Amino acid sequence: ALADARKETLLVVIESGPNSLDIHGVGTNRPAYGTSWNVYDRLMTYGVKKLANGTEMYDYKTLKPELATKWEIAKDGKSVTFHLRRDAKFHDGTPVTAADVKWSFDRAVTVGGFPTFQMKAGSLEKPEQFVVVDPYTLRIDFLRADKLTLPDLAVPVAAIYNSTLAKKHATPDDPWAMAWLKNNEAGGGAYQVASWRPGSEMVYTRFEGWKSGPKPKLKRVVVREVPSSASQQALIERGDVDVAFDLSPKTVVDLKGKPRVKLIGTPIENAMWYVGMNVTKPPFNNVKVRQAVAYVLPYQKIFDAAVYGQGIPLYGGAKNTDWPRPTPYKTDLAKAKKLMAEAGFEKGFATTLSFDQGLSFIGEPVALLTQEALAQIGITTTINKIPGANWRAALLKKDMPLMVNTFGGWLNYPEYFFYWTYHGQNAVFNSMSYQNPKLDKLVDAARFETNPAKYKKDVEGFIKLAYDEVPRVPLFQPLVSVAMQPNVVGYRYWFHRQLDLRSLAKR
Amino acid sequence: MNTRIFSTIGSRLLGALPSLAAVIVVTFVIMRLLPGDPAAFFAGPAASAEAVEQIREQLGLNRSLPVQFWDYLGDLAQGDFGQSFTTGQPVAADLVSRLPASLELTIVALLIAVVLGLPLGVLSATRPNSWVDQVTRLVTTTGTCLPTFFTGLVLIYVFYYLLGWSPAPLGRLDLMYSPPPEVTGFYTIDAVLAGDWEVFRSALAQLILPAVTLGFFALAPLARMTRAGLLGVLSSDYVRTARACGLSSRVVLTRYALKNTLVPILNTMGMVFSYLLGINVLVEKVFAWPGVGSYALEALVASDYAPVQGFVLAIAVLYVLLNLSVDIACGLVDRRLAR
Amino acid sequence: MNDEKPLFEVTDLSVKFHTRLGEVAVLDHIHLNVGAGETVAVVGESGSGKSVMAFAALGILDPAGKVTSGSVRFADHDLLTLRKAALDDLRGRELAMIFQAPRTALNPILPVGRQIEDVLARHSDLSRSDRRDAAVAQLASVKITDPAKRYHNFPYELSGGMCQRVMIAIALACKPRLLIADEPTTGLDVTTQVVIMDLIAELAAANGMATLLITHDLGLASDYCARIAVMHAGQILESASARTLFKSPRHPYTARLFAATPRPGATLESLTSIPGQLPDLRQPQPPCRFSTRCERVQPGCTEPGLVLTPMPTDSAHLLACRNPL
Amino acid sequence: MERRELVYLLKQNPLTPLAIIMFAVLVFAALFGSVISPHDPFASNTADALQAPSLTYWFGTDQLGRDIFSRVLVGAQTDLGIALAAVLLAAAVGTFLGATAGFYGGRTDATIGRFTDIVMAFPLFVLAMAIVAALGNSVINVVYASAIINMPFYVRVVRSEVAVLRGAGFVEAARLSGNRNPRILWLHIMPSVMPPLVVQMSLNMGWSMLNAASLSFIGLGIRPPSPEWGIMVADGAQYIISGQWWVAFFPGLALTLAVLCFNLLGDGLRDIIDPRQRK
Amino acid sequence: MTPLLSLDAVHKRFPLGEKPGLLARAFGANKPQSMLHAVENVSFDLHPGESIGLVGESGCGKSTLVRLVTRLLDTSEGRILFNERHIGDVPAHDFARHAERARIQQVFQDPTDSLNPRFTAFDCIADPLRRLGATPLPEAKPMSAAAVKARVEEAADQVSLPRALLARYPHQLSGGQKLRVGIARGIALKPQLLILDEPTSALDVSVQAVILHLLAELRRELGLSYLFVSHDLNVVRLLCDRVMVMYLGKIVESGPVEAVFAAPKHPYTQALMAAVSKFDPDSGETRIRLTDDPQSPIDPDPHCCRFYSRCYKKQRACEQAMPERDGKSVHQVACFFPNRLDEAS
Ligand SMILES: Nc1ncnc2c1ncn2[C@@H]1O[C@H](COP(=O)(O)OP(=O)(O)OP(=O)(O)O)[C@@H](O)[C@H]1O
Ligand SMILES: Nc1ncnc2c1ncn2[C@@H]1O[C@H](COP(=O)(O)OP(=O)(O)OP(=O)(O)O)[C@@H](O)[C@H]1O
Ligand SMILES: [Mg+2]
Ligand SMILES: [Mg+2]
Repeated sequence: ALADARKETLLVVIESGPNSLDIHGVGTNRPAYGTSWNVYDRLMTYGVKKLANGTEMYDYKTLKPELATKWEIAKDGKSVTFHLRRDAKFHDGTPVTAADVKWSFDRAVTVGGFPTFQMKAGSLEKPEQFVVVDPYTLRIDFLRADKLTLPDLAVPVAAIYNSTLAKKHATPDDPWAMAWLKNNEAGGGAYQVASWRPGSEMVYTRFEGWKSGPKPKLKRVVVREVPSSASQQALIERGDVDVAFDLSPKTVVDLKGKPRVKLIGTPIENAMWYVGMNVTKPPFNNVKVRQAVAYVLPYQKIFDAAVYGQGIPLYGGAKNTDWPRPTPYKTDLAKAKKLMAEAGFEKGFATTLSFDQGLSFIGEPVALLTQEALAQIGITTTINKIPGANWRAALLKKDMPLMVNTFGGWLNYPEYFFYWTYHGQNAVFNSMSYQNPKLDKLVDAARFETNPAKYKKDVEGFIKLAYDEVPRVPLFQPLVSVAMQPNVVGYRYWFHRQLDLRSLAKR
Repeated sequence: MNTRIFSTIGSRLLGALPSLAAVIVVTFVIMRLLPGDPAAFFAGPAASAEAVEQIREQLGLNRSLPVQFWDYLGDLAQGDFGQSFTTGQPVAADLVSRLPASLELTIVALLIAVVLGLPLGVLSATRPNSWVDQVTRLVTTTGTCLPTFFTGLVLIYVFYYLLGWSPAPLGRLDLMYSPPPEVTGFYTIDAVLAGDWEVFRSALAQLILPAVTLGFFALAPLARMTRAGLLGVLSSDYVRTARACGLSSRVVLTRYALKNTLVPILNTMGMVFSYLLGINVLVEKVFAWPGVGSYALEALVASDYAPVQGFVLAIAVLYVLLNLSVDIACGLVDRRLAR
Repeated sequence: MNDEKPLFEVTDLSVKFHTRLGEVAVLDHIHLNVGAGETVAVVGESGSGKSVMAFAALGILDPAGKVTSGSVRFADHDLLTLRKAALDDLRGRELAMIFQAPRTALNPILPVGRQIEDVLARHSDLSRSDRRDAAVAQLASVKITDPAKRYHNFPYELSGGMCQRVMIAIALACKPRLLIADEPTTGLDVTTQVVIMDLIAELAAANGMATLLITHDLGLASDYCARIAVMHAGQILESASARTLFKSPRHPYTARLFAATPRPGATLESLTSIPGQLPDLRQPQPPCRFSTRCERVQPGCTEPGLVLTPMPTDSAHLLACRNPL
Repeated sequence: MERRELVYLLKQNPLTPLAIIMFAVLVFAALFGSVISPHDPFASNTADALQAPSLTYWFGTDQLGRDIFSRVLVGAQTDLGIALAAVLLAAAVGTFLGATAGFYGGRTDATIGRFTDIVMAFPLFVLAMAIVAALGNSVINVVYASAIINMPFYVRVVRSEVAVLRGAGFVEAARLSGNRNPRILWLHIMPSVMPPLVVQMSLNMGWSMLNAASLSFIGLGIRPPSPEWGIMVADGAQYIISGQWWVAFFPGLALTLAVLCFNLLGDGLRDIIDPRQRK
Repeated sequence: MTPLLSLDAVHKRFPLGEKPGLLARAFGANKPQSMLHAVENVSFDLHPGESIGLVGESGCGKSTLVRLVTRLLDTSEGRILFNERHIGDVPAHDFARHAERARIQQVFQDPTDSLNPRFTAFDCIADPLRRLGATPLPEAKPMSAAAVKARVEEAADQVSLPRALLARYPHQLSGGQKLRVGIARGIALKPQLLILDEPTSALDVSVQAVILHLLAELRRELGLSYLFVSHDLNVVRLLCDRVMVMYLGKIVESGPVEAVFAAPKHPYTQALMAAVSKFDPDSGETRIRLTDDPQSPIDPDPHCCRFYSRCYKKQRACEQAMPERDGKSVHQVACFFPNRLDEAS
């Protein structure tokens, strides 16, 4: 019995698990996106494409039906109408209706925080935008033409909740049942939460009544939290677990060539590790100093030692026009020294180099090598390792002069990335506090540009600006890596970087 | 007699209240000193400054410290320890589910230490300065000198990775089993109560390496205290009296010597136990043990006030109870101490 | 008494201690005997080795101590070569001992009655309840009031005098033939001292028990003992009946000791002291260890071969001196 | 103490001379580690990353190709320095409090006793974690944290010693000689408390080192790139399973031996000071 | 002649156990605190050059009385006059700097315990000189180092302590030598009153004899007054002019040594005398033995004779009133039936 159960059960280890079952909740963490993804359905989902190496990955260019069987954009281009699947049911058996969809979207745009922000990225801002036409038809009115509107309805935040069930647990103080949904699911997705012990384990079982896609192969999935990467490695190597997800680069290197382990690494779209310089903190307001830093960084050493070559270099000149794209910079001490001299800092200066302790596996070697390299041009640095929550606060405060950090945008568009990281609106992720009206104009233009040629010109324009002024020096594009037993198939990379259990199977 | 014991216990508990109150205050203050900003954490990665402010208000973090403290006390009085940001659960629930894990680990570790440490101590004390004594001393002392995180890693490497004798360091149970119905929260005991031997075996197998890691650390104080105490007692006048009366070696060793050494041993056990509860953090981290230590560590790193406050308070209460039981046990052994 | 073999006989006993500073010859060829029913005192200054002698005889020497010569005979047994089990059979039953500090000599965490019972359990086949009755009776026999209640008391609940009575009760629980009392009254008040000594004497007489009283109090020895042996730095220097010793001590040390002891009727002027101090036993010692302090020392005193020998005039008067008074 | 007595004691307990030798090595490494280290402990050399122990790299190299032997050697200074500073601080404050409590008794004693009770009511390691987290990762804060959690032990040791000595005859004698309380406490009593205090300090050195290293292990220690044994073990932890055991092993071993050295030294000192403890 | 030291109805009571805490008091535990009556209603005069012996059993309050006189303890009641100055009301912790501090010195019971193990013999003797060496206090300058050294050596000579031993630490000295250091310290300041609390009880008879001679000689030469505490009646008789017998905090009999020894009047004194060895194996058995345990000194019945439980002559009257010493005669006794020796059992 144990062996049979083993066949239909998938054992997954991850570093840490969800802190909520409700992606709309306050303070919900990343792993919770994965839970939401598998437990809730959305109206649409993205297509899938095969990569050159044979692995599958979502295709951000195509949208496929999930709860909605079809949708049409109004002639005037001012709204979209969704037709819901008639046989879809929530886990408790309640049919899925347009009212549920509206309730869910209303909730997302009202509760504030991350869901509201994410909806806003697709110009979905007000409950009035969501109109129930009939029980199985829903119209969404556009506030403005935004090519992100439809894609934004396929991200985890746009999950559809069982409003009947949720409302039962709503209170006047808590009209959106935030408290209840945090620990209870009200979804209709392919998997149900069988048990959840926060901080240690989540067990999913297949929802047999799922209609929004092909029936998943796995009956039961156990996701265990194992913080130690060494243990993760040992477990997968010894065959004790089926999947180890989101591995550290070192683990990947060590697992490479092990016969019993299958490894898949997918570059994380729209993401990069970088060294950022706060342009409001002299002397980093001096572009020559920034360029000097860009020229002195030991890119290859960093790439080898910090991620063991697990990634895509973002330095030494571009070979194509993809985004993210390598910078023209490469290690050149003489040039760096010259730039420092030109900037009037031959003697160098002292500053602090910060990074997030939570990411120290990669951040620390990068910081150490950066520190060592900067010392060559007279910049002496004190390394400041900032624990998780403080990191958030420090980013918000924007007072770190020099940092090693990573950022990735969900929606795979360069202007989306630049909007958050370089734009003068000075979002948190513009950790360099960089402001350049010229760049802002280009980014804003690209966002709503429909003409491909013009769009391309805008994109090239802001990339060039950003790379010339180098407030942030891109280092490399990281991978999300998964290791599995050879008999596990159906792994798919998703932009949210969580496991899609629905496609996984054991042979 | 009985009423006296109750009144003693009562007055001890009353006497611990000021300490507990101070613990509450100090923890509260230290937590507010943390540089992190829970509102920023709560608000999510992309929040604007206003959004963070809004959250701050929601959480009541914009109020003055005394007011926050008063609110906290009010919540505490109702048994509400607050919410953890990291797990998203009420702290009380988290503690209830995780405390047994830590306790089970610590108790088993202590058992291992006692089962090994006491005989070693007796062995040393009955052959002072012999090579047996020296070797025992060196081994046990080395035990306390090994950083637990280091021992744990080495044990995993050897017994799991190289030899494959022990199960994966994955917490309290093999992934294939689900926990037994909860009675005590101790998986081994609950499994026995449920008659589920497979789960019992798995739970026990999972316990061994972390418990040995901790237990090895606790070995030295126990062995040492046994040795020192026993040496003292063995050279005492009353043991000499017992010998002069022709009492057999066994009776002398147990009834006269060991029993008199019990008080310092019990005290050491209490101390070791409380110390182990504290350094559980490290072992739990290495062995992915879902206990309160790793819970508190994560919360601390995340500036998550409530879990840390709750944890410290829970441990402080535990210490009070522990010390009380040690004192009662000592009082039972040596009536002079009960007065 | 001279014809038959004495009950307890220490012959040529030497004990060395291994210490941080090297070997210490604590006992040097000790001879001593106690006849059945007899009461003998060993007197000597602190550190002269009185307790060590008793411990060596009973096999309860500290592990650092070693018997290097001699034998200890009790009735028909050689105590030093006896197997442990056999020795344990004797100790507490035939041979008993009372220690100096009564409070520390009792197990602090066991009710005193139980401590008596433990001895009874070891040496008799009384049933549990009989043992208990016997223990209570034993407490009564040492004149402890309300023995049934005292049975449950812990040593810390008793006064020093009472603890000493309990010690006596334990020692005499099996009606031994020989009692070694090692300074049984030091640390007690003078008024209590005499009461305890009376009690021991009374019980000894009633049981026909031989008693070896170890003390540094000459007065006590003279009040309670028929015979006294004088010990100095691990050697017995003189041994005689109390009367003889008081009237005509022959060893210079004995005489000096008497002269140094404040006695009723003595004046300050008549009080004289003994020159020098106890020798440092870590250093090699001359055959007569008193010779370094003795004003009657003569060249012959440093020659080896000094033994305790009977005086020609009185065979019960033994002396180890080459130049007696 | 006479010389032959000392020799005898050292012979009796062969672990003490061993500890003394280890102590000498440790102090030497702490003082001259940076001078004698064969490689620059800070210099990265990614070409030689994660090399196994060899003749060039005696203890191998780490992720950045830094020589672990040199780092272990130089780490001695950090670890020893932190522990020493923490112990001295804890001993100074703890002694003051303990001596005051033990000597004056009464309300002073009760107040100080309550204070130590409060510290002891915390899970000590977690308290240290919280202190470092609150004050920030830095050497001095690790020292403070270590000192605070060590302090109660000194308070207790000193308090009990002083409380016993307070009743000693020589204290009354000192009073009759016209000494007033502070003088009696600090000049008459304290010298006798020094030996147990030194023993306690030696034992605590080991404990403090473990503490500092443990804090580093969970990421609340001192900042990189300072070589510190705990951090090195923590960094090396991820390499153990992949077979690069040396990254964690050698610093861990150094830490263990250093702690062992102080423990044995403390034991040895206790033997020498208090012969009754061992027969 | 005015007395050097005069005690007038001195009491010392020690509170027992912890004071009831705030909580306990709040909850109404207002049981009065138990008091241990260590010294009760003690009055006596000590004249210059006189030597008084104080005997009594362990725990009867001898040391407490001594500590009251040396002003290490505060009295609960009563007056202590020294040189006609009332020194009893100076708080003990301030007495260290009192003008009379140097005049009252003590030799302690345990020579080992009373010497600081970390001080050399020289430092032990020099300590009082350095603190109190210059008179009058507080204006005067402390004694110079040379003067201290001279005085220490002089004191060492006076107690026949070889000067070579001055550099040694206590553990390097024998018991007798340690006691000499203690005596030298006691006389270093040239006090008027030297209190000796069982000075020889830790010593062997051979050493004791020397010390007794030394003490007698010092008294003669320096004109000291002694308050000599001992439990050995034979020693008291040798060294003292008068003797006081203490029982459970009360002086039950006092008088000239010869008078008390020849005809003890209090039953306790009689028992004490009877316990003294006659050093004569042939002496007859005329012994009074105390039965039963002493009463508790804690909250004693103020109307019952303290010796009641052990007394062989006890009567109803003894239970109803506390006998006090009559103030007139030189030989005083606190007993209602001092002359009924015939009733001995
Ligand atoms: N365990 C031991 N180790 C070393 N020396 C010892 C030991 N026990 C006793 N001695 C030494 O043996 C000598 C005699 O000691 P013992 O106790 O027999 O003296 P005593 O005559 O009984 O003295 P007291 O009257 O003080 O009891 C002393 O010098 C003592 O130091
Ligand atoms: N500081 C104190 N607090 C409470 N009780 C005390 C204190 N000092 C002494 N006592 C008590 O006072 C009584 C008298 O003690 P004291 O030391 O004066 O007796 P003593 O006659 O000197 O006895 P010994 O002969 O044993 O030295 C004893 O019962 C003792 O327990
Ligand atoms: Mg003895
Ligand atoms: Mg006294």
